[in-house]
Amino acid sequence: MADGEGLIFLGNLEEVAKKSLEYLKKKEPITKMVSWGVNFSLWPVHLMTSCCGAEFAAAASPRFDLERLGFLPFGGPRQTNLIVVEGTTTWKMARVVRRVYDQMPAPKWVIAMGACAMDGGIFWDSYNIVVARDYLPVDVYVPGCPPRPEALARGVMMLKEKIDRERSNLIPSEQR
Amino acid sequence: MSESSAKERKLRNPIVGHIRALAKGFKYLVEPNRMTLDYPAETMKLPPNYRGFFTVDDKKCIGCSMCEMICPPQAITMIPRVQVQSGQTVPEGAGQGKKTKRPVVNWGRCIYCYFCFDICPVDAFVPSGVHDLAFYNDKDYRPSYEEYLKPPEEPYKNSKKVVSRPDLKRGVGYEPAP
Amino acid sequence: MSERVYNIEEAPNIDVSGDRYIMLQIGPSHPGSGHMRIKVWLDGDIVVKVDPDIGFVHRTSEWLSERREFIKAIPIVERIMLPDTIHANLSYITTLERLLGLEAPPRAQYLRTLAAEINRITSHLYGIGIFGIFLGSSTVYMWAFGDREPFIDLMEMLTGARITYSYIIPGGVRWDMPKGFKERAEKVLEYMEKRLKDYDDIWVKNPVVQSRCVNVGVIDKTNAIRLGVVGPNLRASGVYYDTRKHDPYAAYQNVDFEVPTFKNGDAYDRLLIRVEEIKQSMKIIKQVLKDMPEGKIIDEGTYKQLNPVMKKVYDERARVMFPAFYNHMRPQPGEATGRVEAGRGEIFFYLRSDGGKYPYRFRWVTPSFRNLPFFTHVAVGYRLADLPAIYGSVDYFPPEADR
Amino acid sequence: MNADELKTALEAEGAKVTYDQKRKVFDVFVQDPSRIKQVARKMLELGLDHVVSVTGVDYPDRIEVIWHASSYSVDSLEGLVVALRTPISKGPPRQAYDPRTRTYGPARPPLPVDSLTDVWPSALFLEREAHEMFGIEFRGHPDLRPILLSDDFYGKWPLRKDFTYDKSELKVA
Repeated sequence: MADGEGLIFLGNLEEVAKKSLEYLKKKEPITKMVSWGVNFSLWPVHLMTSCCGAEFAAAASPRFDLERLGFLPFGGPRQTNLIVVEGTTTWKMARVVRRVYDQMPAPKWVIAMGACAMDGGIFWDSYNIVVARDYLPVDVYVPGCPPRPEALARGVMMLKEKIDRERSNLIPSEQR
Repeated sequence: MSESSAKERKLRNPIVGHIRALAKGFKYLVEPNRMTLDYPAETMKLPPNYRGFFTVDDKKCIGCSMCEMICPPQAITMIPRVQVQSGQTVPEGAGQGKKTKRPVVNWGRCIYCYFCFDICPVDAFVPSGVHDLAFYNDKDYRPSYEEYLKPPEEPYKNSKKVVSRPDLKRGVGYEPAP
Repeated sequence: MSERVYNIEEAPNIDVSGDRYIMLQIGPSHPGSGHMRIKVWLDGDIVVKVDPDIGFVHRTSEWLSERREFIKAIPIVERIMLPDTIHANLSYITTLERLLGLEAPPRAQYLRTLAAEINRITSHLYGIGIFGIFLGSSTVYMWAFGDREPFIDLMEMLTGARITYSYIIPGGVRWDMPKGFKERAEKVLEYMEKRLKDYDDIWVKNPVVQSRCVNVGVIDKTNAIRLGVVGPNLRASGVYYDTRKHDPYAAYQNVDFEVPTFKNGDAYDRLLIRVEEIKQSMKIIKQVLKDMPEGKIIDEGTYKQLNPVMKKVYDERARVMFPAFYNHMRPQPGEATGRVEAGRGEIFFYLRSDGGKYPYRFRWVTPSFRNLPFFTHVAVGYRLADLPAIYGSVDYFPPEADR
Repeated sequence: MNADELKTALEAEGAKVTYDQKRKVFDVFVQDPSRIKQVARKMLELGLDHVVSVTGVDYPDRIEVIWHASSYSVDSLEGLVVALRTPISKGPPRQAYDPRTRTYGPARPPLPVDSLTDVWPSALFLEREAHEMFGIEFRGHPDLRPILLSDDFYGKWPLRKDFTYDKSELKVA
C-alpha cells in the first residue's frame, strides 16, 4: 500500500483483489469488528503448567465464570489464541509450553499468571526454573501467589484493551 | 487391622438412577442457583485480614531490615530512603544510619505470605485492600520507593462493593458491603 | 463394565519391544488436570504396560529448602501441594516442632484440626470435580468447584488467603478464629449436607458413572499393601489405615470420627470413599467448633519473646507476630520425622539439623508420588477407554508428586 | 509386637537400633552395606510391609542411604516409621569447575548399594528418585532412568552438597 490509496485498481484482477483486501484490513469498521470478535473468543489452551492451574480452574468455575468474558479453556492448541502460563515452568515443561505456543495460530497472546511465571516467585533461585518472559513474548502479567480469579479476570480484560488498542495489526499479512 | 468393617456398597438400579438424575437435573434447570460474581460490575470487599497488596508506613518504619531477611522469595529490597517527609530530596547515601533504609517490594515476586508484616517490630506495614492488579510489562511491577508508598489504586472504582455470605440455597451469596 | 484381561502379577514382566504392541503417548498437555506424560503400551486396545513420565513440575523443593532458613520452607512446601496446603504446612511444622522441642497449646491444636478438615473437604471436592472432567461430565466439575467456594471463603476468613494459607507456625497458629466464624461455618455445613444428597443423584449413584467405574481399575488388598498405596486409595481397597488414627497429631485424639473403608478397590470405591470422607470431615468440624478450648494460640515460650508492640497487636487483633528468633532458628543437631494424613494420603517428613541455620537434610514425600507404583499396575489389563476413569479416580495431582 | 520387641529382633540381626519416641525416630543402623538386604527381609517378615521414603544424606566422607519403612498390616507397628540406614563411602572428590574450558570434571561415578525393590516393590520410584538426586546406584533395580529432571542434569546429582550447574548451558528451544 505504499503507492497510496488511489492506485488500488491498477493492475490485473488478482493484484487488485489483493490490494483492496490489504486496504480494507486497515479500515476502522473492519478492524473494530475483528477486534470485537477476537475479544469475545479468547480461548486459552488448557495447559496447566503448575499449581496456579487450580485458580485457573476456579476462574472457569461457576463463581467467577470467566466464560462471561469469552474465556473458555480449550483442549487443542490449534483452536486457541491465548496461552496462560500458570505458574512455574521447569526446563522440561518450558520446552512443551514453547512447542504448544508454536502450534497456536496467529494472532496469539500470552498471559503470565502468578509470581513464578513473572519473576520466579519463591522458586526464583532454583536450578530447574525458567521464567515466562525468557522464552515467550508476554503481554500481560498477573501477580499473586496464586492470583485470585478476579485478578486473572482483570488480566484478561487488560489483554482485551490491549487487543483493541492494537487492532490495526490484528489481521495477519499474507504469509502465515 | 483393628477395625475391618469395610462397607458394602449399594448400586442403584439403572432405570431408577437415570430417572432420578434427570429429575434432579430438571429441578436445577427450572430453579437455578447462580453464585456468580459479576466481576467488573461487582467487586468483593475482602475480610480485614486478607493478604493483598500492601504499603509501608513511612513514619513508623525504622529501617531495621528484618522484613528483607525473612522474605521467603527475597522480594523485598532495602533501598536508601531518598525522599524525606518534608518533600525535599536528599542525595543517595546521605546519612549512613540504619534509619535511612526503606523496604520496596517487587510485586512480581511477592507471594503475599505477610511474613514481613509479622516480623516487623513496629508493625509498620499497612494492607491496602487491593487484590486484583495486572501489569503490561515487566518494568511496571518493580516500583520505586515513591510509587510504593502510594497504595495501589483500585481498578474498578465505580463497581458495586459486595461481601460474600453463606447462603443455604446456593452456597455463596453476596450482600452490599457495610 | 469391563473385565481385566491381563494378570496383574505377570503384566509388568511382558516384553513390549516387539511389533505386537503399540506405544501411545498421552500428555503432557491433555484435557484433564495437570500434566504428566503417560506412555501406554497396547495390545489391541488393552493396556499392557503403563510408564508414567513425571517431573514436568519438579520445583526442587528439597534443594531450595536446604538453602533457606527453617521458617522459609513453609511457603515452599505449601506451593507444592496446592489443594492440600494446610496439610503440607501442618506436616512440616509438626516435624519441626519435634525437632525444636516445642508444643502448641490446645486451642492452636484445635484450630489446626479445624483448618485441616476444611481443607480436606475442598481437596476432595477438587478431586471429584477433576474426576468429572475425566469422565466428560462438566456438570459435576461446575458443582464441585462451586461448592468448594463456601469452604474457601471460610478459610479466607480464618487465614487471610484463598489457597496458600501459611497459617501454621512453630508453636501455634497465626490468627485466632474471627468473630462470626462459628455461625458462618455452621451455615456452610448445613448447605453442604443438603447438597451431598444432590450429588448422590446426579453423580455418585448415576448409572453412567456406575457403568464406567464399577470393577474398573481394581487393586486388591494384598497388592495395595505391597505397592504402598496411600490415603483414600488404600482405604478403598479395604485396608484400615489412617494416620489420624494410628499416629495422631494436632487434636485428632480428642475428636470422634470413623475411617471409612470399602472392599472392592475399584474406581467406584475410590469415588465413594471421598464422599464418605467429606461427611466424616464435617462431623469433625462440628465437634471442633463445639469443643474449642479457650486460651492462647501460641506457646508460652514464644509469647514471652514478643516485644511490647507485638503483644499489643496480639491482645487487640488476636494476631501472632513473629518474635525475632524466627529469622534464625537453630534447632539442636538431630533428626525428626513426622506424618500427616492429607486429602490425597499421607505426607512424610524427615528433617535433619546439624545445629546450623539451614536444614542439613530436608526430605519429604508426598502422597501422589507414593501412589505411582500403584498407578503403573492399576490400569494394566483394562481397555484404553477405561484409562481416564482410572486416572481420574486415583486423584493424582502432578505438581504434588514432582515436588 | 511393640517397639521394644522390634528393637530386640533387629538387634539380633546385628543392627544398631535407637528409638526416640519424642522425635518419632526409630533408627536401624547397618554398618555393612552388604547385609542390608538380609535386615530388610527380616523387617518385612516382622510386618513392616511398605516403604515410605528412600533417600540419601550427603556427609563429607560418606553418603547414607535411608529406607523409611512402615506397616499397614500389623496393628501395633502402625505408629512407627522405621529408618533402615547404611553408609556408603564416597570415592575421590570431584574436580572443580574449570573456567577456561567451561566444564566440570567428570561427575563422580554412582555409588553402588543393593536395591530393595524385590523386598519392597513400593520402593520402585523412590529408589529411582534417590538415584537421580544422589547418584546412588541401586544394584538389581529394574529401571534407573531419570524421573524428575530433564536429561540436562543427569549425572550431576543435585542433592549432593557439591552440586554445581551452569545456567547458560540450558536452552528452551
